[in-house]
Amino acid sequence: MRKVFGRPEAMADVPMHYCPGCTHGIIHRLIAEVIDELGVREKTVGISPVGCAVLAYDYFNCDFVEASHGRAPAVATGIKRTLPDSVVFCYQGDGDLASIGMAEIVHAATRGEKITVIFVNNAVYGMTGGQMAPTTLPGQRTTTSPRGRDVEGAGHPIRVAELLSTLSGVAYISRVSVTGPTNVIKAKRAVRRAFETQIEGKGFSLVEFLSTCPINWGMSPLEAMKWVDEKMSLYYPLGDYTQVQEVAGNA
Amino acid sequence: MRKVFGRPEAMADVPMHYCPGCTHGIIHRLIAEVIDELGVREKTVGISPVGCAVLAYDYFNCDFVEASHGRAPAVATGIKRTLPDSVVFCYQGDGDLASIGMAEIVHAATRGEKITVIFVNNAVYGMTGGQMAPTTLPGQRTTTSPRGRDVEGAGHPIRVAELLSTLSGVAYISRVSVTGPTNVIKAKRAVRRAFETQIEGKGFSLVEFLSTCPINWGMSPLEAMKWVDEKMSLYYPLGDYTQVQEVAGNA
Amino acid sequence: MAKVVFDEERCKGCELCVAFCPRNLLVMAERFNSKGYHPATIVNPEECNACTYCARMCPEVAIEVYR
Amino acid sequence: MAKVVFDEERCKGCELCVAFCPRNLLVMAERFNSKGYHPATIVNPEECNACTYCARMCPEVAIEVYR
Amino acid sequence: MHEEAIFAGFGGQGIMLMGQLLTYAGMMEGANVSWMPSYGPEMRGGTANCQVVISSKGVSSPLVTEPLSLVALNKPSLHKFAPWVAREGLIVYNSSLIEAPPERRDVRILGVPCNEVANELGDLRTANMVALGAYLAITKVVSFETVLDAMKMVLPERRHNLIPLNRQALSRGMEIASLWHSQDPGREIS
Amino acid sequence: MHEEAIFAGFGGQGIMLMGQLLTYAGMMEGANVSWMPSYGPEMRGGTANCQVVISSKGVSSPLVTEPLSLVALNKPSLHKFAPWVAREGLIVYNSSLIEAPPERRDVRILGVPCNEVANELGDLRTANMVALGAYLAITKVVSFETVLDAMKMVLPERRHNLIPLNRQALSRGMEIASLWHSQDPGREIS
Amino acid sequence: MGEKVLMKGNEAIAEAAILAGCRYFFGYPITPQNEIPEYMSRRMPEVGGVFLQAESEVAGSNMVYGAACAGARVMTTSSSPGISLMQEAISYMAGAELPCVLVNIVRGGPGLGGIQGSQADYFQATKGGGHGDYKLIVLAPASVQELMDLTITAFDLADVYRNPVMILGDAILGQMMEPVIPGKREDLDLPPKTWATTGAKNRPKNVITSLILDPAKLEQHNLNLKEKYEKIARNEVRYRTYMAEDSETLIVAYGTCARIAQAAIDMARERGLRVGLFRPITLWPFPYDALRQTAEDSLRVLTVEMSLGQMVEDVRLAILGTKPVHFYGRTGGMTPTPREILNEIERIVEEGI
Amino acid sequence: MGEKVLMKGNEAIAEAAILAGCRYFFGYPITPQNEIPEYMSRRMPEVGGVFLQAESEVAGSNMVYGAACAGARVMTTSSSPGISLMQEAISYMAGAELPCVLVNIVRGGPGLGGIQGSQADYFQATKGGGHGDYKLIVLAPASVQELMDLTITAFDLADVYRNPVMILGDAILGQMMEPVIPGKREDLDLPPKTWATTGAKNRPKNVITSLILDPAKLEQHNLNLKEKYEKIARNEVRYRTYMAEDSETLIVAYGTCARIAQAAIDMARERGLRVGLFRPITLWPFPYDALRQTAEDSLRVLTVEMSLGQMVEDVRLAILGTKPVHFYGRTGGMTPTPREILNEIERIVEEGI
Ligand SMILES: Cc1ncc(C[n+]2csc(CCOP(=O)(O)OP(=O)(O)O)c2C)c(N)n1
Ligand SMILES: Cc1ncc(C[n+]2csc(CCOP(=O)(O)OP(=O)(O)O)c2C)c(N)n1
Ligand code: SF4
Ligand code: SF4
Ligand code: SF4
Ligand code: SF4
Ligand code: SF4
Ligand code: SF4
Ligand SMILES: [Mg+2]
Ligand SMILES: [Mg+2]
Repeated sequence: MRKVFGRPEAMADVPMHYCPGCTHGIIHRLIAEVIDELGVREKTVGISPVGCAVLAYDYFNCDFVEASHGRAPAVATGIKRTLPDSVVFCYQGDGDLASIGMAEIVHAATRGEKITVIFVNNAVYGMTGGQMAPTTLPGQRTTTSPRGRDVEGAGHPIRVAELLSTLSGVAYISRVSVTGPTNVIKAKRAVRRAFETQIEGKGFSLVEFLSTCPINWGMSPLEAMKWVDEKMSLYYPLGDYTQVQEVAGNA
Repeated sequence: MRKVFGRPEAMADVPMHYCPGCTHGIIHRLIAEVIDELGVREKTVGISPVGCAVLAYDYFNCDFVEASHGRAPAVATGIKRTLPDSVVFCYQGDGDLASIGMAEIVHAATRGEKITVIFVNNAVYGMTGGQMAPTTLPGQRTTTSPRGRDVEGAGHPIRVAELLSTLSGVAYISRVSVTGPTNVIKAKRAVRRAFETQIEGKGFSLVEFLSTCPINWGMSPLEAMKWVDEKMSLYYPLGDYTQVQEVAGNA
Repeated sequence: MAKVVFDEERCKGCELCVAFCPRNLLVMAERFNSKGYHPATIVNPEECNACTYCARMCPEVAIEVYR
Repeated sequence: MAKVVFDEERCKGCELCVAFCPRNLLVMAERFNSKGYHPATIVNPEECNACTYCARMCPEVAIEVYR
Repeated sequence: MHEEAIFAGFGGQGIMLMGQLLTYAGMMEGANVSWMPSYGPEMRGGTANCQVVISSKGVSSPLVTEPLSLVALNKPSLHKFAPWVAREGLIVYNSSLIEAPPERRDVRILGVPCNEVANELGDLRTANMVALGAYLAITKVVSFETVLDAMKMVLPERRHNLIPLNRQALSRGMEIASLWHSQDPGREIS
Repeated sequence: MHEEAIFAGFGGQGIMLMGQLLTYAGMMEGANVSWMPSYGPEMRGGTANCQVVISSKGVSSPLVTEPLSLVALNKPSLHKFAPWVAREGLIVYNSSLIEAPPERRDVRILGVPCNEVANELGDLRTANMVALGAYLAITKVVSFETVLDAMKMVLPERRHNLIPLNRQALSRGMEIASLWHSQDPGREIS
Repeated sequence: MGEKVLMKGNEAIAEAAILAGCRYFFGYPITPQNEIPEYMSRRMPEVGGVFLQAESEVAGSNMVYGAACAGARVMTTSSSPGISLMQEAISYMAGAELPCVLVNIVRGGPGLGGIQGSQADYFQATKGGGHGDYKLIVLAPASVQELMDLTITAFDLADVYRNPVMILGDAILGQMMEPVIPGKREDLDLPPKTWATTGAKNRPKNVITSLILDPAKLEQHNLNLKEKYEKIARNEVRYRTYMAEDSETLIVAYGTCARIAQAAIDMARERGLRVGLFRPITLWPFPYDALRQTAEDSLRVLTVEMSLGQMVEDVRLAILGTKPVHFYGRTGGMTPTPREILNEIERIVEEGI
Repeated sequence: MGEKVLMKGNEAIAEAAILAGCRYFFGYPITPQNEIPEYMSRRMPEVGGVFLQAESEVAGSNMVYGAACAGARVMTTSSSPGISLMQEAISYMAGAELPCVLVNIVRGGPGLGGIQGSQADYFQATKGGGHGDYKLIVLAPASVQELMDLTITAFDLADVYRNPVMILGDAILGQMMEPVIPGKREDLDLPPKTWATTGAKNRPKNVITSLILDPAKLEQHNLNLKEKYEKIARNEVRYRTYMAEDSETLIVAYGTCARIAQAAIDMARERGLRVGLFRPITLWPFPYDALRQTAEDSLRVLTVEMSLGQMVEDVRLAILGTKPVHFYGRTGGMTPTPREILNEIERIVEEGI
């Protein structure tokens, strides 16, 4: 019998620390598969965020750097500028990328840094225990929005894919989810396109994953996936967001 | 004879330190006129940036705070949250707002902070001697892009009005210039609308000024204005940029 | 002929594989693994067509599929 | 009747008022002010119609207009 | 009266609550108390422990490095903390998840099948209360009633419906411990 | 040989260049040298000065706090630095922009109408060279030729077309100074 | 005097701030102090205050700057890496003389480090992690009750001296629970905030800045600050001693370490060793004189820290070579045990050093 | 040995970096060091290197982190407020043992302050402005030639010890011009960067992190760092003296202040006063022993700084009360003059203190 599905080579054979049903693990696997398929494991450098995925460096079989909170795009820039032939990817959560790291991601994108960013939007700060994230939905309860996010005081959730796609340096942006086998397969295609975009030297690429945080959402893993489909995907529509054309002003 | 034009009350009667022909002075005057017209001088708090306008606090007859480089929107947030009835405006340069302060402006905008930001885009770091700004045009020579800005390495200029207008908290954004009496009059209208937006509690407002830096551009003040009209306004179209409708993804 | 192999020690009992097997072949075992989780397991292995859905949905990469 | 008044000590000689006076009434004076700038001045004051263009373009707010 | 105890187990086993109940009860009974949590290096599903001091004297160090009692709900924490226990101290361990008892012969050891008992009660989450009950029956640091009172303080209002079940679990733990007669160090039941 | 000089004026008057030319020339003639700029509190159009040390000994402090010479191209800087000048030192000032000479009687003072002369030469920007010429004629710290050589080093290639004009301005300054015979402290011409 | 309640250290800080009249909280989550923003997010709306989760520590500290400008009693809290990000704002606030309270619940470093308690940010807090000549008032509580009481004090000190005040705790203090009696705000005659930028109504405009381009004026500003710091150093030094009177070996420790040292001292006394404790409560101003006097009759000093030796430099500066100053430390989130400290005491006593 | 050229201090740093093989520069403009990024923007493309203007100091220092991970010789430069913003990244780089060179051309603080030269960031540089137990190697040049030479040295020290190295200059040093002979990179046997994350080709993967959640391991990491720091302290202490042999009054000063002090010493010697200079070149490791020995026969020590007194604490720690340690300082961008220092010398000599 032939193995038709198993652990990709770029993924380390160690247990992961994620909570049961957390989709960080699925996303890891997709990246590792793409690295394998593109045959770039030996020239890939990953950058892990501060967030639940901080230990990602343990889970991939490639070189890895741990960045300070939010600064992965700057660290990636330093690496990629030094090693232009390498394949550099950042793995970032929504707190990491869209809150503290907003300046760094906008500037990496506008510079057209030839890096790939895997952006894991789970609408919450997972690692620190479920505080509000910049992507927390209106009305969503978290440990720092105990009455539900009130956009009047706490602001509106940020649509990262849309925001970044206004920038000229961006070559590829897509938003995907992993709420079922079909979406997982689509998501992988996006990751692959993002890596290819980098390798072809076209510019900045990013894949935004709608991901789950069952533990902090207080849901079962399956309920969490449903919530992504029924709630998150409405606010954060799936699809490709490659560069939006000039937004013209009326003079 | 009746005075039909003179110094507004909200503007201090002191000489300014700006270079000859620099349009920072015109922009100051417009703000002061609007403050006078709205009758809010006594409840206005201005925030000056680190940049050529750092001494703006000397030039207005209202309370003023000097913020650290790029953090004016955060400082403004602190003030406005403490004094919800005050009128708070930030005066920021392009280095201040679009480079080091990118995270703060994006988040103030997405929170819908009820503040007004006067964003002075002169395509260069004026105060520090003409280095490249995030808004420096492709090919433009500066002291840190001595061969002209090469978007391949130095990245693309950021269109701040367009970028921010994707965010839900934004109530009013406009881009204006002061390259002639008509534009000056239009610009003032935009400033007025921005302040009104704040006073009416509608959310975040910003006016992007295309401004000149004759000294660092190596041009006469008049040439500089022509350059704004002929070059900058092409890359940065004038007009209103209130919130762009949902950028839909194709799922 | 198809086979799914579970790494029971890696399983965290999240039940996602169970939920996404189009043929409803998977269940959670009564037993605990050493972490204290009930591992997922297959009930009618002969009916599996190696569609890999279970494996693709497993966050722990705890499932191998053979054909 | 209209009048423009220049605060010559404030003038930095940028020439913007000169450029934007629709009636071309302004010129730069030969003399220096104490900062070393040639201040702007009006040549045919009687022709001024108090359009305020000069004043609106003056970055130094050095021009007052009366009517 | 002076007790220094460590409660330890997996992240999700309700370790912190055990310690908090004891601490609160101690305070309600007029003792000086402190409670100190510590999470293992792993973020999720790792080990967690809390350290409790209850004393009629003042509490100087809140850190318990030579516990008089250890309640261990999983294997890694038993391994980690068993050697810390003071001579003649007490170890209560969860025999549902730990096959072999600790190897020390100079302390009192009691294995309690917490998970099984909790499962019997219909809610695995009460395993911690079973262990706490056993611990209380032996040490008598605070009374059963005070612990129940403490529960009302510690659990948020919306969780008060769980109190009867927890009470049952505590009692079951106490019963099991009372079956254990010997005070001999090294003696154990399972 | 030991010279400590301050050159001062408005931001745009080419103050730094004066000092740099002197410093470069000093180095070319084998002396130890240092050049230290200082910008006033104002960012634009404010005062600026540079401090030059040229010495056959080593240069310890690059700061000039008791200058042997002062070249002042505007009023604020004359006011600021005139009191610093060492007794019997030299003050060269720009009489085009400064009506009243400094009030010290224990130093040598020379007023040079730099702006007028520069205007005559057709380029106001050469006012600094007029002043430098006058300073050199009196102090003879370095030779005229070396300064011209230094100009080739200091000015960027694309500005070398300005050298003839600057040379003229330097000469005019020297001429003016040579009309000034007296070495008496306090004596001045304008 | 309220009833005793069992509280986490972090919650005690949060509640104390509210008791002290703090109605503005800006902060960014970080372990091990998340209970503070979480508590504030629940409580602030109840008391009519503002809780705002900032986008970062940089932004949060600048929101504090803004709120302080507007005259608010305002606080932010974080842990080591987050505090490092605030260094520019801290220098600005000290420079602009803005009252505010900063809390650092220190964790193991450097870098991302770990999340267990540490005291390795002493230098940063006391010597100046930011640029320029400035000082924070730094308070080091050693119990949950003190976390509560000193937090209240911190707000008053900030207002009295127009200076940022930092509470330097650690993960242990922040996470532990102890009974506390809710503190009360003292009725102080605080100076009115006439300098605040609240709108120039019926008064000349107020300007808050730390930019002073004229170096002579900037120096004068620094000298004024220095004078203020000297006044604080004269008036606000705080410390406690424990069995120090007859001690031959004087332990110097603060915060959690002082608690542990106290246990070690009890053990040592049982063994007949004359050991005492000097516990600085203000880390800045450091109680140099009090320590020197307390140590007068001791034979030796032993500094115990959860770091590789930072406060020990201040201890040396106090003792100035008049007797041996030893150091015992654990770092990276490890805590010394009472027994370890006892062993160290016994070792130096035996060796007579 | 090249020909003498007249160079600005800032340009000497930039050119020295290129001579040292630095091919990666990330930085953000700030006065008074803009000549460095400007020079780099011209020169780097000429030598096949990378100049990138970062969006901020936070980003710039993290780009340095990334480039250092990738094995680059890399540098960033800034001035006081910008350096404060780098404190988190600095702590991370020290924690992850990444070699890099950081330059602080100090200006007057605190806050936005001014743009004239200052030495008030000494504490930040030497004690740790960031969080945790870590040390930077801190070099203090006093001339443009030394700016050049020590910059080259800095890159080597960084690589040899896998540690960030900071050059602590000030606006005066950065802005002044002096003749320099272009330096040369020594032929050192530098350890190969086998740890760098350059792609896991033909070797196991490399991981660079400062996260160590197990406190015992984090402590061990800190102890390893400590061992390294002790080695550096043994091997790399640098200082110079001037007329110190017979001095009754020993001045301790670094950088610009040392230059000015030297002028004052010349004046004092002319007046028959026996005054000498001890000039630390490594501020960390501070030359405690050398200073103690040099001061052995002096009656008193006078520390001169452009601050309100920071290095003087290290001087006190070296002298430990064995003789008076005086302090004279100007701050906020003011510089002491030789005459002021002379007056101070005369005063303390006359008063016999
Ligand atoms: C400078 C700094 N600030 C804050 C933290 C604390 N912190 C760790 S992870 C995290 C947020 C994680 O959320 P996210 O990026 O959404 O990742 P997730 O855990 O949800 O995958 C925070 C705030 C830190 N380590 N460093
Ligand atoms: C943290 C910090 N970084 C850098 C600087 C130096 N700096 C002062 S102003 C400025 C940029 C000014 O440019 P811009 O914001 O475009 O304003 P402009 O002067 O052009 O009006 C910079 C980088 C600083 N003061 N603080
Ligand atoms: S906390 Fe949330 S994001 Fe983090 S591992 Fe658990 S489920 Fe996943
Ligand atoms: S440098 Fe440019 S922006 Fe600044 S004052 Fe001068 S002209 Fe205006
Ligand atoms: S491979 Fe497909 S059919 Fe087989 S068990 Fe998995 S999901 Fe079910
Ligand atoms: S998906 Fe994986 S972890 Fe989840 S139950 Fe199935 S095998 Fe176990
Ligand atoms: S008011 Fe109008 S017409 Fe009169 S001088 Fe000014 S621009 Fe010319
Ligand atoms: S516009 Fe104003 S500053 Fe410019 S020349 Fe006219 S009066 Fe003078
Ligand atoms: Mg998240
Ligand atoms: Mg600008």
